[in-house]
Amino acid sequence: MIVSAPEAVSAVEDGHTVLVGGFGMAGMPVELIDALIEHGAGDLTIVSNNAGNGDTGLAALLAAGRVRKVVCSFPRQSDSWVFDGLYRAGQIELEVVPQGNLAERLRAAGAGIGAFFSPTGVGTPLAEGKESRVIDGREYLLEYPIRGDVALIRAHVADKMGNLVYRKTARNFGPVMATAAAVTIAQVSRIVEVGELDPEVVVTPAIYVNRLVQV
Amino acid sequence: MIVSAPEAVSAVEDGHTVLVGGFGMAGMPVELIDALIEHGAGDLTIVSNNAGNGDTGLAALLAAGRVRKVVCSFPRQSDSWVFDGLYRAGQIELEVVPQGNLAERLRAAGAGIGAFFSPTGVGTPLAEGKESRVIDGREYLLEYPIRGDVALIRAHVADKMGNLVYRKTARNFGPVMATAAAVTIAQVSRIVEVGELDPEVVVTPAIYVNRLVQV
Amino acid sequence: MSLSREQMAEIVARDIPDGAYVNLGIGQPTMVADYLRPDSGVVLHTENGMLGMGRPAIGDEIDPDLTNAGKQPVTELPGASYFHHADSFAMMRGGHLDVCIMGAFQVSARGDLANWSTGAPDAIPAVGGAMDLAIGAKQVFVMMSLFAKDGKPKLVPECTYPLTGRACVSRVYTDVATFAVEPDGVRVVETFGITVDELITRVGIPLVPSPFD
Amino acid sequence: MSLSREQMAEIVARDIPDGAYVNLGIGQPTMVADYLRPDSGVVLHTENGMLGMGRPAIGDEIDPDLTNAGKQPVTELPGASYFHHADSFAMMRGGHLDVCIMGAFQVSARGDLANWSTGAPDAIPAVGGAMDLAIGAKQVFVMMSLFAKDGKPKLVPECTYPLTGRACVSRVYTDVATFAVEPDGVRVVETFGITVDELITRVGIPLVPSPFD
Repeated sequence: MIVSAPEAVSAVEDGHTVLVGGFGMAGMPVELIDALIEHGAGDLTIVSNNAGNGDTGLAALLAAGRVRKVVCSFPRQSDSWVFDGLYRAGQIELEVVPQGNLAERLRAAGAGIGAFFSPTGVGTPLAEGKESRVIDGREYLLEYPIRGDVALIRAHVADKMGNLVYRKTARNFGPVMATAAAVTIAQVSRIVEVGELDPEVVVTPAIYVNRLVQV
Repeated sequence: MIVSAPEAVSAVEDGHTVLVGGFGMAGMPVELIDALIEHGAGDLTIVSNNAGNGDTGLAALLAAGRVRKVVCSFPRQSDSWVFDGLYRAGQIELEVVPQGNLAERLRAAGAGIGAFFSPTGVGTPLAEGKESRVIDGREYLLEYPIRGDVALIRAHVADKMGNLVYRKTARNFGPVMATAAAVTIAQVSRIVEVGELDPEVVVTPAIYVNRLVQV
Repeated sequence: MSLSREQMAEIVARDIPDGAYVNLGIGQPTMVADYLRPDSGVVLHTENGMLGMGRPAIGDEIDPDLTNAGKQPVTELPGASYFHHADSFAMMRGGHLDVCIMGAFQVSARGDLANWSTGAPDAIPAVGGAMDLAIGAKQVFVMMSLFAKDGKPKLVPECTYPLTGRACVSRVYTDVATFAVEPDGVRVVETFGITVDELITRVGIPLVPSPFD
Repeated sequence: MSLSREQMAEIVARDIPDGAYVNLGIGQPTMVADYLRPDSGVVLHTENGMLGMGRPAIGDEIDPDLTNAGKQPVTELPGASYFHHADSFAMMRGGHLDVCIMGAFQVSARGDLANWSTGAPDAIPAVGGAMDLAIGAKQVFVMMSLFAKDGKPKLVPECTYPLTGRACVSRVYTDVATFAVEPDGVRVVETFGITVDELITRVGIPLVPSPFD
């Protein structure tokens, strides 16, 4: 369960879909991404809210040419020059997903839901090609789960079984991504003994966590 | 926000759908149900995991002839004689919903999901009349949200804004039902000042709670 | 006199009911927070998983784990709660927020909103939470200047920019007038340094004058 | 000699991998917990919102807020966690539990499960979490006597009782034999006081003898 970052990310293989937690830098598993760059797996699909900032973390993974496709809600930020350059050069695919659909599609993957009707995006260009249906007088679009081969997330404290608690708005995508991947790797600031976390406050139960890295 | 039980349940009107928390007696809002019996509203649809035990609580509401229909996963228990009698006499309608679909349909109502494809119940008598679809090689049934006019739930501690924490397995349906009703009424053992609950451990944010009753 | 951005924020704040749960999006609408009365009981939601967001964090208060939707450091108020992204957007999509306030490129006569893309061929599409917010809140308030830099009105018969949401806007707060989008048309609620006649002339859609004018 | 209920529980416990996440349903399968090694690392899930469920509560330990799926008071182990019903069933339906153990009226040759209703015309239908468990866990183990009181086998070509789930059972533990439901048929894993030939004669479905027999 408790391993080094390089050992943890060795689960990632060429062609994998990797879910990466974080909203901007809050909750971003920076050390795991660095280890993934070292690891060298390529042809990846990255599912994350953003598409990298500055020259480190996700942006460095993109710059290293390891990413075939990005699935995110908001790739365009003031410091997203790495993604911008690759996208304009036609060197990376992009699937833009409204943030709420992104979160709900990840949850659906973890919850065994085959598909769901969402009201988000109806009447917009992002509705193109999607099945729509009117239910109870309101129009919805059919949305499918997004599953990951591996999830890289950041939490605050773990116990040695893998139960996780998060910190403030760094919680964001971590708990849903943890449920949506075949292998979930969490980097945490602290690992405590089993029994030290109050069972009432555990946010991600250990069943969803495969590897822990303390950074 | 903080009211007496009779004042709280005055939100229930004849013909309403009332969501009632609890799994057996754990999390059952007994005092609110007693107040609802006193209140006198009838022709109700009750959505709850069970259909009453013994002669008190939900069973008493049923015995008083206030309930037209029960939506639940498990009406038949060793001490469910009140429901059994009404059902066999043709005096109450029953919709049996697998427990996971019940929870997920309530969540869908709270989350603005129009409908979802669930793998539960495929090939069983409960699939009759439901739309089915094969997605990625697996068969699913289309399930619709269950909305309540009023939810009656039991939590452990509330702050004066309505933020809630629960206790052990008494949490069960409370958090999902709180999101699924137009008016949510929570009975709690203790009400504390705003700021006394740690924001990291709030399970039901105050936005979902309309009335608090301390019992 | 037309309104400054601060004055617009003040007017929007005045129209938020006490005790409302409100999402301020990113950019200009976040200024509304500065004009909410401390005793109003208004609770701010941020899409990245929080109710009870406080003012921007300064100095030692800055915590990289506590930001708003614009990724700026903020503070936490008593009675706050944190939740994950699926729960945060379920709260939106499920219609639990009373008011959401957003900027816009265009709003149509029936309340269609366009605020995520100018449709420029070389633009990188990026929608964030805008489409979820547009269809999720009980009321969507838009804050924008009424006229673009080229003088064209941004309140239009039909949006020419790609939509964010259909028939979702209930109020439009601009520098020269406030509008209510109602079933029978767009009503002028209040004007600032412009006459209703001039508004009608410059905005290319039929306007219903306020009954109080 | 055929097995007692206790012996059946012991045999099932032996087949649960160390560290597995397991749901024991209600009734007879809950006896399996008594035979798990304390150091096995097996974590028990209960559908009413808990991982890390401990043994039944006695005396002062009894807490009405802490029960199992059969509504009996239980205890909490270190490393436990609580969650609401939608999360609990998402955990099941999403395929995160390694093993679920249930009783049955009938299991068919291709692993169909019937355990919620005898289909009697006057029966009150009640399904609880059985249909969700049947399709949710990675492996579904059934515990039952192989023959009904009238002598009829409960392992059948096609279930005559209403189904709980289709092709979901992977192992069937009975008092006289253990079976594995596999793509090429039902394999006899182990027998207790009965010969494979007698099993083949009394059970009306083709049986694949174990390669180790």
